[in-house]
Amino acid sequence: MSADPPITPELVAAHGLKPDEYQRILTLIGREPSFTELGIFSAMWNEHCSYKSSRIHLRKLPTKAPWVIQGPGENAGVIDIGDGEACIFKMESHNHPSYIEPHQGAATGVGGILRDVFTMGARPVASLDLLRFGAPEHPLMRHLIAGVASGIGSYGNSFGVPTVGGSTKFDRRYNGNILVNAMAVGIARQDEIFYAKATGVGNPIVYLGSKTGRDGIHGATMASAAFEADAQEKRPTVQVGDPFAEKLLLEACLELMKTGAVIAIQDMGAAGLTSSAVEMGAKGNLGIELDLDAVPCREPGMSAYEMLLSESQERMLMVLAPEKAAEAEAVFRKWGLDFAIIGKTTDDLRFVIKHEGEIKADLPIKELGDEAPVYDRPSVLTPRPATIAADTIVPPISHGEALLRLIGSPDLASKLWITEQYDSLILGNTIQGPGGDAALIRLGDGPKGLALTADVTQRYCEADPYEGGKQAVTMAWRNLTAVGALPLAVTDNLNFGNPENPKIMGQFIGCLEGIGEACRALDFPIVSGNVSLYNASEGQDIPPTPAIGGVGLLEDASRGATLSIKRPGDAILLLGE
Amino acid sequence: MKARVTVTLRKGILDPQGKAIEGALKTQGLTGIESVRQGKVFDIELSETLVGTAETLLEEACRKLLANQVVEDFRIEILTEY
Amino acid sequence: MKARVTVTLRKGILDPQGKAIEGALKTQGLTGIESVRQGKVFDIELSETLVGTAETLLEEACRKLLANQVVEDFRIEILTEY
Amino acid sequence: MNAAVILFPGSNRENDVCRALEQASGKAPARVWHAEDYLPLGTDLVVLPGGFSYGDYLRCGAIAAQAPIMKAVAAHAARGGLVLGICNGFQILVESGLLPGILMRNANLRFLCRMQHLKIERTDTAFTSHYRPGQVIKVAIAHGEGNYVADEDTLARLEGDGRVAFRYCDAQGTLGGAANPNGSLHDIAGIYSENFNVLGLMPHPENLIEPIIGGTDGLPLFLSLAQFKKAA
Ligand SMILES: Nc1ncnc2c1ncn2[C@@H]1O[C@H](COP(=O)(O)OP(=O)(O)O)[C@@H](O)[C@H]1O
Repeated sequence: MSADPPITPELVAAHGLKPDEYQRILTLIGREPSFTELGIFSAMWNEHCSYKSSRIHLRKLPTKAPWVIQGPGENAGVIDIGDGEACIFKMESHNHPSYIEPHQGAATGVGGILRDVFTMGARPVASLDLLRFGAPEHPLMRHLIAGVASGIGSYGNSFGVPTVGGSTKFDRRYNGNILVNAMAVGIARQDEIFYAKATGVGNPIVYLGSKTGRDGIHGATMASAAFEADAQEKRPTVQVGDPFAEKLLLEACLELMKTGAVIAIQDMGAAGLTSSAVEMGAKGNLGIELDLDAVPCREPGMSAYEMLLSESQERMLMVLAPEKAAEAEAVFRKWGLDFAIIGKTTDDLRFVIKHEGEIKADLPIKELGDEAPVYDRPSVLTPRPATIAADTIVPPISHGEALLRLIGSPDLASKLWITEQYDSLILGNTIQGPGGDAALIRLGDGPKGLALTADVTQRYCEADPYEGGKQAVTMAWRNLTAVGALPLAVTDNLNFGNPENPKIMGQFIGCLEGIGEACRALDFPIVSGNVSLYNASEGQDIPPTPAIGGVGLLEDASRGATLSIKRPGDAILLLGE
Repeated sequence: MKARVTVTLRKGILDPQGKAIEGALKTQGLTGIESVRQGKVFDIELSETLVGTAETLLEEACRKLLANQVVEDFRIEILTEY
Repeated sequence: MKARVTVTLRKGILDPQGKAIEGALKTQGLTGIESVRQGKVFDIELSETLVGTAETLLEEACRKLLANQVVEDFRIEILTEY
Repeated sequence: MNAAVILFPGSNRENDVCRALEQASGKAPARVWHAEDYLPLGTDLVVLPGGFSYGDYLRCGAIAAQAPIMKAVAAHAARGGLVLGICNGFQILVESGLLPGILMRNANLRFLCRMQHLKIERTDTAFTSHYRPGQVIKVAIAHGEGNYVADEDTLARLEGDGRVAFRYCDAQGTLGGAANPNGSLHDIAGIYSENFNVLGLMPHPENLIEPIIGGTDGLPLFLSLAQFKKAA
């Protein structure tokens, strides 16, 4: 085993930590961090985990309503849908991985969001996806579109959840940075919801699922690997999805949850073992001690650093009731999944990592999350565009030509080529799949149903972030009401460019204000979501794209309205202005 | 001319297929099998008669279509018997 | 010991995957490619050290699982470097 | 009718087919784990449900075909017991040799989920007695590897014995062309065993059993099965 590299300013920079952020680490722990600790900080304090650029703005969103059981902050949001049942849902992005390897990137995006939902005890009943591609004629685009569609399809189809809706649009400003946002929706009994908060000192921490490999260890390893002889071998690798393992994980988790063995559970998503363990401990006001020698590994010779930062898929972390550990293990063996006790909860509020007889990290667990930097980044609000009086515009082309162009535009073209690759019918509850205003599914044997939608019009958000944000929410609301549902709550995925650019920050703030305003006016709270910043390539930022996922309830799904005209002679009414 | 292109997963990349097959072989009682990784072969007939040109052509085919170089490696063999 | 098992479609059996790849290569302008047939390789690590025993084991693996002999043939190679 | 639905790791349409069986027969089927050696006593019908057993890695259905329970299923079929394999279940049946041929990747290499018309080839079997002769039905398909391939002799035998159960067609019943979604030879969507007690098909009749979900053209298959045993 090679020794850990020394901590240099270059190494710190390669971990995405700014000099003042590193200073903050020094002050916090009163010494130089070890290499492993540096990796932990970089994972916990990057934009993805810490929300450092967006946190102060997100606080302004409305997240409460009498029917909200759990708002943002857990794996997914939870709402009351009556009869003791809860709907659990969330949306998440996998933009960058999908550009590097579209099939696996999109597939693992779907896998990740499904895990978020079933981690909380829900059985997934539907998924949706929002896609933004570049210009169809861009040389890479065919490959990206085909790969993303097959990736989403293959994961959801094999896992066994119907993909019932979404949205696909094209704009050349996504040429270098496509968007792949996936939304998952599940159902659980309200008294059988599981959370990430650990309780009890000395309880076993259990690792479940697939083995850990060197998957998706972030770019920092590349730099650090230069210190090792076999750098080439250890270059960060793409995460590969295994929907089969995920399906087994789902069934095993739901079976285990019924036994009462699970105290806390968290899926290993971004920043894998590190963020899941820290989160469980910090939420429960407990320390966590892990012994990495017990972690099931796919490859020999993995370092503590690699195990802590690996983003291998289809893995979970649980705190178990000690007396039920054997029963839990039996369930996991039945499903052919790895199961290992890799640590315990402690009362000292430290995050301690042991590996090969050494202490590789010893950090204050709460501060890892709470003391992450928070930025109020400079912003320049997008100026309100002047109102244009319609009668002052000379039509540039004839109506006929305009109609032809509209029909021929990729945005309006049929998306069947994509959606036919998704199993939208499995579970036998899909009343309206892809192709309607909102998807419509029946819950169990009925009569209740859910309406689901995911969309945004980035063109509006770019022209006027505030109005565009409002429009995105009201569109979701209208889509849900159009199928006959009562809109209940929202999940969002805020895709923006580089937040260090004040104009982009202005777009972000503008959109959020619009979204918040519309949600408040409509009593349509935001219960979960995700922020994806730095969507830019070669200096080109994407248009502001705050995806809105909406969920609505129908007391009687058979009363739902679908898009198709039912018979000749029916009257057509136009409502509204 | 005949050629065979073999495409295999890069080292370290998860191979769910290989893993499932490995598990199945083990439960079938085939002890002695430690690990399995799955790849693809393409048996290709070419109208080309120059080995050098054929190799260039196949390399292009691999880069464009047959292999996904983010996760896969490829190897080209010209099978002389033609 | 390391071994490679190659499974290919029998002659005369339709290969939609090969056909589609062949078509795609042709539309990519890779002239000179006449036909493509796709097969699978399995790279297998064995704890066995006797070549003969390993071959018997692998043959059983092929018959039981790796190849569907209705439509596929298989070939076993022991890669000596172990 | 006593039905047993086999669960393999990766099965995912077992609830769909259980619902259809229960709706048709009034009786919930038994669920049998693949690692079992025996079927429940008195089983009339074995169902291999849709899904991605073992991820459909290697060849679809190949690993599941080796499961312990499959010996019992083969014995049940040999005794004349009814076996229904839907989608992945069909793939498992051909991989285990209970039906001839093989299911290969769809001709366009893509997974395809859509509504599909089928022509019912005969109505004198345990599976189709509730359909009208020559009836064209609309059911769902959802598969990536449903391209039925067999050698000439096998195809000739299947045709000669009248063992093709369903063929892909358009709404008017015209076979082939664009109506064939996956390139299957002879537009085959499902076939019977020699004694007509084993049926494998790619489409999902279990997803078309209620008007609210898009139609009821799948229901007669389950009604046929339910009443076949009641009559016997
Ligand atoms: N990626 C996708 N996944 C699932 N459904 C999709 C996807 N893209 C589009 N759809 C479905 O196809 C229909 C048309 O979508 P789209 O072309 O994006 O237009 P719009 O958002 O204006 O309805 C919608 O009903 C949507 O649910």
